Amino acid sequence: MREYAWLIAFIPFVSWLLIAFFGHRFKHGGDKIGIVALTISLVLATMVLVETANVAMQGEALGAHGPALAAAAAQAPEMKGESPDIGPTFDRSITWIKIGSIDITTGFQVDPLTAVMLFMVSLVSLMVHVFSQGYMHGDVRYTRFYATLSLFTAAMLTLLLADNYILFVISWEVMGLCSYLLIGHWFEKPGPMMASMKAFITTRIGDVGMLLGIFLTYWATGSFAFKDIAAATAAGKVAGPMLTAMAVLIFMGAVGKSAQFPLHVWLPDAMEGPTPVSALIHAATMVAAGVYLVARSYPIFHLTGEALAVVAYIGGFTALFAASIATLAQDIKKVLAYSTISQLGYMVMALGVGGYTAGVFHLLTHAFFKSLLFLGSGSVIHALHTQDMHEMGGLSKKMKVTTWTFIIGTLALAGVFPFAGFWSKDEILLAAFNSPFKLLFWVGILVAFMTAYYMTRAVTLTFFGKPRDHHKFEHAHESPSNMTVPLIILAVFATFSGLVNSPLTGNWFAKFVHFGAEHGETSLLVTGLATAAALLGILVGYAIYGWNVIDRKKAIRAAGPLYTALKNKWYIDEIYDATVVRAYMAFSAFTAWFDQHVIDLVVNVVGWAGYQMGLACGDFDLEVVDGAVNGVGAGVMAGGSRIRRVQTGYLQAYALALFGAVILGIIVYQVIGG
Amino acid sequence: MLSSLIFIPLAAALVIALFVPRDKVNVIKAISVTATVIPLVVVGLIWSKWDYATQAMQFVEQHSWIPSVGVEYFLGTDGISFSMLILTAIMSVLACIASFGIKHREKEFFALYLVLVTGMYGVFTALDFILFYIFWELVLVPMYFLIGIWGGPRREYAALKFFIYTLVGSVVMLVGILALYFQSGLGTFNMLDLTKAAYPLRFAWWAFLALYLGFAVKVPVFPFHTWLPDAHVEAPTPISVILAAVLLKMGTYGFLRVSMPILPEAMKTWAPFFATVGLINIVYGAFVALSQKDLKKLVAYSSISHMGFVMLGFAAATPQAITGAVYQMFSHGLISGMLFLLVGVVYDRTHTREIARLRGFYITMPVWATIMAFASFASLGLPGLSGFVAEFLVLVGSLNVYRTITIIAALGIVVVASFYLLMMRRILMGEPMEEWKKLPDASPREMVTLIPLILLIALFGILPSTLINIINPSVLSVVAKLGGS
Amino acid sequence: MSVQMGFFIALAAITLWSGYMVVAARLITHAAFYMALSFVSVAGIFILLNAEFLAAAQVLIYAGAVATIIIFAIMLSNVREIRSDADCPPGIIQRLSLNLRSERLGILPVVVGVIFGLAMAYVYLKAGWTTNAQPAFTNTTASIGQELFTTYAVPFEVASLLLLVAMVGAIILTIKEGK
Amino acid sequence: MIPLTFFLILAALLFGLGIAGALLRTNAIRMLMCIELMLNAVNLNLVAFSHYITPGVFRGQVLAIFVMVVAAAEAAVGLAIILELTRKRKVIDVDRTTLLKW
Repeated sequence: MREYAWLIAFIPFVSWLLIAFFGHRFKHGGDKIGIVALTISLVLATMVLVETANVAMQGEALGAHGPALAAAAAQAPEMKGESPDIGPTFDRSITWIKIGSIDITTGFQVDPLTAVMLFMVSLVSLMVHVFSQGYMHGDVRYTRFYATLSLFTAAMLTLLLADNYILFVISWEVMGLCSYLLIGHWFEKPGPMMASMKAFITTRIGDVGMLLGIFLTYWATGSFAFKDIAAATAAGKVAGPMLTAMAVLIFMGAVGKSAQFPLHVWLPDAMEGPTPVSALIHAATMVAAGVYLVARSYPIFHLTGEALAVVAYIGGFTALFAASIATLAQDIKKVLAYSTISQLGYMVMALGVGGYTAGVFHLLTHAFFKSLLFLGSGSVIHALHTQDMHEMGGLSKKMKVTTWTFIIGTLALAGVFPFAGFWSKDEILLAAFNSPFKLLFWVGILVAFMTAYYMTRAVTLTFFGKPRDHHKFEHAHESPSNMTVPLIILAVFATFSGLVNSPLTGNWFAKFVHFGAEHGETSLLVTGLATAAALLGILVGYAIYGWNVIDRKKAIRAAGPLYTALKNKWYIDEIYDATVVRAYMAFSAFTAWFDQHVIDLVVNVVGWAGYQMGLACGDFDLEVVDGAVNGVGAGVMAGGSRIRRVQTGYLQAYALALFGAVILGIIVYQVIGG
Repeated sequence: MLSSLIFIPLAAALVIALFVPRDKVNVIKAISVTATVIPLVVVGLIWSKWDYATQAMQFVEQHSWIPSVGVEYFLGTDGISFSMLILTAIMSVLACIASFGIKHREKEFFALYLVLVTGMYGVFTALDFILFYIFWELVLVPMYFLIGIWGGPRREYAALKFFIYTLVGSVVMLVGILALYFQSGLGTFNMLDLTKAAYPLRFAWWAFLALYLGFAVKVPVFPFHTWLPDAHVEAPTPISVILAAVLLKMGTYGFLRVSMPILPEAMKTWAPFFATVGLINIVYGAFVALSQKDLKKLVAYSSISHMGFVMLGFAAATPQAITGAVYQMFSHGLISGMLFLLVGVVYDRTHTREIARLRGFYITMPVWATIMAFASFASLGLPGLSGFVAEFLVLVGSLNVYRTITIIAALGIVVVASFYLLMMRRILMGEPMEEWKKLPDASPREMVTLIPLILLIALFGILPSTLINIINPSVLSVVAKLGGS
Repeated sequence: MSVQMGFFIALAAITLWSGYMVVAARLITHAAFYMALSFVSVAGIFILLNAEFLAAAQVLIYAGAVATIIIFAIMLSNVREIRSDADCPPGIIQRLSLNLRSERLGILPVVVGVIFGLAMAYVYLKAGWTTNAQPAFTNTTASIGQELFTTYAVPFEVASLLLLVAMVGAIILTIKEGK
Repeated sequence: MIPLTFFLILAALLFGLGIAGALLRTNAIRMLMCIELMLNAVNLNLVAFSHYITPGVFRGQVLAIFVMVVAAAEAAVGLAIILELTRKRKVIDVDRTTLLKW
């Protein structure tokens, strides 16, 4: 089965072509094509996952590292030459470019990490496809929406299947393009217009770093293929600052795509896109690709402590930073957006502190519950036509399914036993606890508390209490079944997907997806602290927004500048606008001015001088004296059409220049030629 | 084979000029299209017989011409020039079709256009310096008239600037060529033989400078670039297309065919300079483009930026970098040609190129706008399209040689992205303006010129080896001369 | 001083003087006649150089045909020359300065002309010429004819074509409009 | 026996005169005359070379004949242009006819 894995990505690609070129001929704008294609992909992905799991578990049964590796390890027990085991890998590649003896290959591979991600992406994408039928119903660019969604899914799946950085980068950027197109879906409005551009450029900054990192890796290891790079780094071919530079540069790509500080600014704005897009791209899959990148590049990262520290601290800081903004955001999608940033920071932090499995596991569970939350918010927005939580309230009476699934998502995100988030968050905190980064462990606990708090706040404001906007409330209604069914399915996954890495299943997931052998001892202290933080968060949140135990106006006044700073998202956007963007545009304006008024002026003045020389003192009064006087003034003003004045049209001036040149030639020849 | 590439358009030009009455416009157009399609077919035939293994010149034609000074009629093509021939063949047909929009003095236009095509084929096939120089100048003259007669409001200024600039450049180049001729003492203008002579380094440095000035003006390399925006803005659409797609490549082709193989030692001393000006082109061009208010100027400056990658690739002189540079020449030909075609489409309808006056074209002209977005993304180096392969190879190849410069150049990509996105935001997005609401979308004739380019850009982005296998042997021989690995 | 030398000096003097008058003569008609005179004296020099045929051709073509055309042109154009119609000032210096100054280019033309002549003369003097011994008298005209119709047959034909084209061109240019 | 250089210097001076005249005078007909002078100087050179350097071979003289042909053609066309000019623009001064100017 695994040799056909490329079909998983290829089928959505075909569906993109079909929808893009023929979609408008179909009754429903071609949405069914996409759904059918993704269903096939999901089935294939499930088969691939099952097969990979079977192979992996057989290997596990034979020996801790699989038969081949076990044999290799036996030969050279202390050798650095073997990369840590990542489970059974199936790889097929062909030559893409051949330059002399340099062979650049491309192909696909399936290993446990890929297999689980394939399953997750095709599942979430299918849910979003189905959900969008209801949410996007009647949209002017319905077909375009589905076409781009298909292309995005194809790119994301290709990214997961890629066995080398080139294919990875290609699909990475195509995803960026789709994200750009989907954020700008309603391009008539200024918001999406600006947001789409901001998203593309911001991520591109990170991408350039990533590209450079990949190029450095290429020069250091001589290959773009993951397995060759892993072999080369493990053999100790690269070391020291070079390795760190490679890792940090590659990490820049993740910073951009996964919206880590300081390149996080695009993700909240990306909420200008349709909500299903936010669910799929800006919560579950594309933004997680940054985390996937780090996981994929772990053979580079795990050898360099400095780079891992950078990863860990950036992740930790982002988690805390974004969570703090989420506590006061007023727009329901913005709350979820900042929550996404925060959770991505969590995952990045996990990878940084050495919790490979933990990071990937959280990536997986987060995809389920965050897409659930976004789709839930989409359902609410669909009903109310507003995103402002202060205009909501009391919706639990009218939207039962949405409410309950949303609450499940919230509990999962907050990390309450036994929902999915509990298990994955626990793993991350455990990894941090066992690592040298003790500070980050406490940051994690704090973030867990804040997460529970702001989600409780969102749920309370949206679904409970009294309706604050009665007009909107009157028109609210439960969404149609093609929107609620995906919610229910995702809720099931948000509830139970955590169990794959629980004692119930014998930590099956950790045995399946791992990087080398890493098994931290479970710690009741960690679990207890995390759960306590989550419960406390929920309690505080409900106390403030549900029971109204404190006067919020007074609290705001007491918080003062802190409140203002948080409300304004720590002024990051404003700071960027005032410094980077402004300097950038000013520099551009300067270069344009320079080009027109300095370089072109030189050109024109040279032409003008040539004209003066050609004429010598021809018509002394009119041209030279006047010309010199004007030349100083007019030359500075604007060179403009000065050059044309070489062409006086006076026949004799030309002839004079001609003969003068001949004489000059004679003299030069006589002097030099002797 | 190769002679037919040169003489068919030339013969057609003569036929149009001498035998076809000026009011038979359709006949003129039919002849022109035929005379550009036949070379395309010939190029296809050559491709089918192409020997991928050899580094030597293929399809050589060598006849004595002026034996007393050693001038020959010597044509031949290798991977580098053949890729340019493919580009010329494609773009000359498309630009010819695009020229159907020309509405006055068609006879002169098409005759001159075919002479221009002759010159382009000649430059890319000539292996004798004098022949090369003749074709080089032959391109210049029709270009002057094509800009000067059919151009925009400031056409005369632009045409003159273009003419004087490139003329001065090529005269200096001629000095360099003659210097090589006399210094080598071989009594031949044969480019291949001249590579075998040894030149003292001091002489080589100066000869290189002379050639550099000639080629750099054509590329154009900072600070000799200011003719380009003017010429582009004023030229009629098909001529802008040819100018951007093929003419700029003549300069870089000159470096690759003349400067680098004949004066490899001098090239080594010049390489850091190349890298620096390449970097300036990339970053400076992009920043200037960001502030342009005229759509065509923006595209022109983006050309300057992209040609910087070619220079950077030459400087690094690794197989990847030079392959990437040649690939960039090819890919930029397709992409910038396409962008100018697109700008021409909207200019024909609105008679303005001012970015501020255009808005909401996703809604008014959806097909055009989508293709415009495609071309912009291709130009900003979206992976999966041909521009990416080129930039990718150049950057990979250069990183280990000029580390700082390459890193800054890579940041230039962000600037390129930003000005294209800004342009798309302003022109394509937003509510459409009232005055343009009734505009018709791209016509079938325009689609005929655009669709092949879309397909080619995608093809060469996904399967670069189709072209790289052709380029590769010749690039390796250049690299070997430069002493690289 | 041989007789030949004497002839040469005389002819050279006439040539240069009439050449100067072509430039400086007040009336353009006079200039034309001076030009004819200059042509004739050059023909004389040709004879000194054993080129009788050329001398004859010179007289026929230049002094005859070209000079006549020019005089015709002067009469037909009938436009007054601006400069030379000015009153002739007294004093040779003033006259020279009037004659040798251009309105637009000042004295540069004269300077260029003089420098050019001197430079070329200098070049000629410096160059060492290897002259060959004169052969016995040959029939120049016959030999030229021989050359023209054998070795130079193609250029000769081309030249005749050129003349034809020039003739047609001249006719077309001067055809009156409206016919 | 007159030395070759005498002829050459005579030709050079005549040519110089021609240049000076062509540059000095704005009357088109007079310019034409001066150009004829220059051509004469060239012919003089050619014949002198022919006589002194390659005696018995008449290449120089043949070339001179061609020069004459060109001169005649030039005179014919040039004067035709001048006539047309005076007819159309009532001007014979080259200064007044700056068509070549932008």
